[in-house]
Order: sequence, then structure tokens, then C-alpha cells
Amino acid sequence: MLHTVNKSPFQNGTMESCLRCVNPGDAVLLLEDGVFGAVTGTSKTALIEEALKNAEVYALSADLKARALENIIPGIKVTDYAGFVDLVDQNKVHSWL
Amino acid sequence: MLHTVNKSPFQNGTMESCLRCVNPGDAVLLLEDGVFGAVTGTSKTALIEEALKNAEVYALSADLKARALENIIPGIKVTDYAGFVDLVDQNKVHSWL
Amino acid sequence: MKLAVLVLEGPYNHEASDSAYNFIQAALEKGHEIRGIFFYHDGVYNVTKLMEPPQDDRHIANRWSELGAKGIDIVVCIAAAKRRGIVDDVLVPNVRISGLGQLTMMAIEADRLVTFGD
Amino acid sequence: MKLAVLVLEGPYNHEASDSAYNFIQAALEKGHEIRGIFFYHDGVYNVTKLMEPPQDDRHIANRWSELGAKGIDIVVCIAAAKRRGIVDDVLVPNVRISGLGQLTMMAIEADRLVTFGD
Amino acid sequence: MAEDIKKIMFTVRKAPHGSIYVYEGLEVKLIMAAYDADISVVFMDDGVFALKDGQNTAELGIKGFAATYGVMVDYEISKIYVDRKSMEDRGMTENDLLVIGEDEDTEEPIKPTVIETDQIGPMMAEQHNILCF
Amino acid sequence: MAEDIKKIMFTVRKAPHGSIYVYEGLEVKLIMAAYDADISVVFMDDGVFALKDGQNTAELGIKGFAATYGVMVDYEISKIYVDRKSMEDRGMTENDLLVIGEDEDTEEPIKPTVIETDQIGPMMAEQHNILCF
Repeated sequence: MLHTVNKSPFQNGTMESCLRCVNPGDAVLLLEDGVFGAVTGTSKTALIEEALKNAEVYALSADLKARALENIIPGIKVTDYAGFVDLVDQNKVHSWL
Repeated sequence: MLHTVNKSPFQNGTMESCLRCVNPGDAVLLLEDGVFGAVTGTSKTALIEEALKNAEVYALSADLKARALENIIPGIKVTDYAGFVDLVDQNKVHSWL
Repeated sequence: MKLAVLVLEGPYNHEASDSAYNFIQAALEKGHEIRGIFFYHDGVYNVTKLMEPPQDDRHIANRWSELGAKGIDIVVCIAAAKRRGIVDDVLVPNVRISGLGQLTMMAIEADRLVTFGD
Repeated sequence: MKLAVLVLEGPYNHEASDSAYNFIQAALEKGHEIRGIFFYHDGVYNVTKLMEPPQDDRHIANRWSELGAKGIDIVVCIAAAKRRGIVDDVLVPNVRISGLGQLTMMAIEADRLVTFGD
Repeated sequence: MAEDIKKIMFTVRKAPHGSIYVYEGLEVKLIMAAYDADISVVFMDDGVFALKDGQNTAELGIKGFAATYGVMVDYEISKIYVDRKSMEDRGMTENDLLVIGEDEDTEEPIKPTVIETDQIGPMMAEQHNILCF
Repeated sequence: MAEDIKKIMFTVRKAPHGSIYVYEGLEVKLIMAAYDADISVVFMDDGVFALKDGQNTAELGIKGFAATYGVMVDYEISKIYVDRKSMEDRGMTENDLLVIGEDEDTEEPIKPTVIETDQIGPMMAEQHNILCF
């Protein structure tokens, strides 16, 4: 399974809801405002670090650059739209809107 | 000051942000999905109970009825659109969108 | 009081448009003056005459037009409207397209400006 | 894979429309088949030819129309469109209005359906 | 059920009335039910509020839709699940849930099935496609 | 400042790029600056991300606007405040903030003023009107 999250975890509970439903080995892609969750040293970093024990976490590069986010949590894989397509090719997908 | 909150506190951080900025004696009006914050026995009830020590809290009746919300936190005043207008008449207003 | 209302979301999609309308009706009933209603962001979609909701549902654009017929100044932001395909040809009557200066004047001249959006 | 894309938010107002477009472009470059693109909720606003964004900005409706010209089936939900004032007269070319049955067929026939919205 | 019947899941995570997502999402479910698909619907997060009994939008002046949920079983949408944790956080119990139809034989009212959060992930994994609204 | 000059505050609470609120909200501020009003802008919650230095939307294919923030002082919008708590929660420090203009005399870069959350309520209370975007 691929789960996509497009909301900022600082303003919205979607990322937390998603992480509660992730199966071991699932992939989570942070995109749009979801990429704010990919940064180290924030009040939400521990949540993603916990998720990384169990799942693959990706963040979309175009959205990271648009928001000038640089200090990405170790273990998160930065990917581009082509990588997003590959993730969809390899997994069933649920968009956590 | 009147503060209006129109987001569900279960999904969105707006109500908490608002309550951090409320001055003593201010009024807070819950409307639209904000009225979900007006109910007793939820994970957010304590937050509003705390706010009630310091501020007046109102909830819009039309939105409560639309959502079948009945067990309102004691101290919250249920009001209608006419009451909303009076609150605006009596206070400067900030809409916490 | 002299009241201005800013609507930032489109019709049907978000409750903001209904809340704004119900609020304005209540203000009119209490005899308050409406300095103006301004549509911005997706709010500009509120006043297209092309909308055709189901028969048993409210017609949001016509409701705004009726308020305009009462003499209330209803303004759609030109920049937001152009970007979204709201042009003079598709407006309901009693509504006009103009610039953000109109919103500025409302914010300055009205005793209260209330915003409805997401 | 055979891919379907569902877009639920309007152009410019939300990034969903851009994300969907960038995703589809990447899928096409990789040689995947696009079973269809379906616009629902405020997504129906994506394909009005009346939009006129600033010169230095992308023209979202034209981008979708260009994808349609490549033979991709682009469908706008009729119920959502009527409610919002999107009618045949204002559509960009290579896009059609139809029912939710089209979305159903996409969900069943496509190997993957990806949703972009708010 | 034939093997080529595709499993389609809907997740409903948004609150009703504040936005049209739940309302227009319901229209999709009703249409899709007429096709050959194995449909399930999971209400979680603020979506559980959509299943609250007694909703009345008259004073808002907008169309309600709780009545349509009341006949979901008639539309042959009977796999309706609701997340227990989401309900608990929101002060809801099974008693608050609206009826989605009645049993053909016994005429007993049918309510959504309460599930645990850890059942949702595995249910998602076995779907052909999942839509969120 | 004349007594009849009205105080107008803007609050920016949404993240940039995910929605157009911040972008179109900026257009309002620039227009309003041309009128006789005493304008202040408070960035809080996810709005603080709008002030992050180094934003580049090229790969997204959408117009950016961080450059416009860089000349806010030229538009005579110099009362720009940012909530410390919101920044801290998001791992941002004053160093991360973009420059909003330069001092006319010294040519020193000017940055937004960091404030405490408990200053915001009192600031709101003294405004003529407040807009949120």
C-alpha cells in the first residue's frame, strides 16, 4: 500500500490518522503541504521517526524546494514525480485527503 | 474582541491557535464545523472548559442542529444568526479561517 | 453598525457562502447597514448565472443577486475572477466586477468586516 | 499500468490540480496508459475556457485541453458541474461532460486510481 | 461473488455540512452501487459525524442527506464500517449511529459495523481501488 | 499619524503553495498599502512558512511570491510580525526568515519582527478591522 498525505501536520490531523492505519512495509508519500512533516527538529518529527521503524517514508522534491525545506529527517527518501509514479505502479494507493 | 472558529478541533489546529490568543473577557463563536468543539465528553472538551474560565464561548444553533449535537458543554451559550450579529455589533472581530 | 462581508469560498462546496448569507439576512433584519459584500479567492464563483442546482436546492447566485437588487454593493475581485473564468458575461444581475481597492474601502469605511471562508 | 486520476479541487486555488498534472506528465513519460481523468467537486472548474490567468502564469485549462488532444479521456461530472455553472459552452476543447458512471468505470478498469484534492 | 468483481473502498474522513465532500461523495457511492463492484465504506476521523442520528439542516437552509444514509442497504451498500477510536474521541457511541436500512427477513434495523483502527489498513490492502470522500 | 487613519491587520495562518490563500492574500496587502491605512501583518501557525528564505517553486511549475515579500518595506508595509511559538514548533529560527527590505539610511537588511503569542491578542484588540489570509 501507498498512502499519500498532502496536509501540514502542524495544522491538520491527517498525517497522524494515516500513520495509525499504515501496515508494516507500506509506503507513505508526503506531498504538497504534507512535506512540512519531513523536517527535523519540529514538534512533529518524532511522529515520522516512529513511522520510519515500520514503513518507507518519501517526500516529493518539488514540494520541498517550493517550501525551502532542507533538514530532512534521516531515513526519508526524497523523490520526484517519476518516483511518485513508480510508487503508484508498485502499490495500491489511498490518498488521505 | 470576537473570535470566530469554523473548523473541527478534531481535524484542525485552528481552535487551539485561537484560544492561545484570546484576551480575558473576549468572546469566541463556534460555527460551521467549529461547533464540533462544543460537545461534552470528547477529547477536546477540556480545552473549551479551560477557555470558559477566561472567555465567553458561543455556539451557533443552526450548525449544532445540522450536526445533531446535543450534549453541549455547560457554560457555552447557544445562539442564532441574530445573536451572531449582536456579537459582531458589540466586538471587533477576527475570523480564524 | 455599518457592516462589510468578505466571502472567500465557492458556493455549495463550502458552508462559508451559506453562513455569510444567513448572517447578512440577520443583520438586515436588525436594521444594520451593509456597506458591501466582496468575493475573493474561490468566492468569485458565487455569482455565476450559469449555475443550475437541483430544483429542491437553494440557488446561491440568485440569492446574492436579490441582495444586490436591494441596493447592496456586491463586488467580485477582478484579478481572482479572471484567473477562475468569472467574467461580465456570466454574472447574475446586480453584481459588479472591480478591484481590490473596493475591498480596501470596505475595510476602512465599515465598522466591522466579517470574513467567511475555509 | 493503466492509470486513472481524480481531481477534486479547482485550479489555482489549491495545489491539487498542479500535482495531478505533474503526476500525469511523469506517468506519460514513463509510457503508462491514462485510462481517464475525472473532475469532481470544485475540480470541475479546471476546464473553463473563460479563465484568463496573468501572462506569466500557467494556463491550467489549456494544459488539460492539450492532454485531451493527445487522446486522453477527460471527463467532468455533470451533477457537480451544473451546480457550479460549468456548462458545455464554457469548456475548453477535448474535454467532455458526463456522469459519475464514467468515474465508476475508471475505478473498475484502471489498475490504479489516484486522487488529488483537499 | 464472481472473481472478476472488483473491490472498491470509500473512506469518509471529513465532517458533514462544513464542506460538500461528504454530500457529493454520497452521490458517487449510490451511482457506483449500480455497477458490478464490491463496495465498502469506512467512516473515520471527522467522517464518523456523517453517521450521527438526528441531523437537521433546515435552519441552515441547505439540503441534508442523512435520510439517504438511511436507505444504503436498499442500494445494496451494506458493508459500512465506522472506526471505534474516531467515535470515542468525538464522544460518540454506537447508540448515536443512524440506521442504514433494515434486515429483509426480520425487519430489524441495521446499523454500521464498528471496527477497530487496526482493521482498516489490512482492509485497504485488499482493495482494487480506494476513493476518499 | 493622523487620528482618522484606520488600523488594519492581516493575519497569515495558512501554509504557502498548498493553497492560493497566501498568494492572493499578498495581492490584497500590496493594494491596501496604497491607501491611507495603518497596516500590520502577523504571521502565525503555518503562515510562518511563508516567510522562509529560499523558496523555489520552479519545479512545481507555479508562480512563486517570496520575492514580493522581499520588497514589502518598499511598499511601506514594515509592521511585519512573526509568532515565535509557531516558528519553534516548526523548527524555524530567526535565521530562516527572508528579508523584507532594507533600511533606507543604513541599507541594512530588515527582517520580520519576532513576537510572543501573548502579544497578538492585545494587538488584534486595537485594530479597526482584521483580515485573515
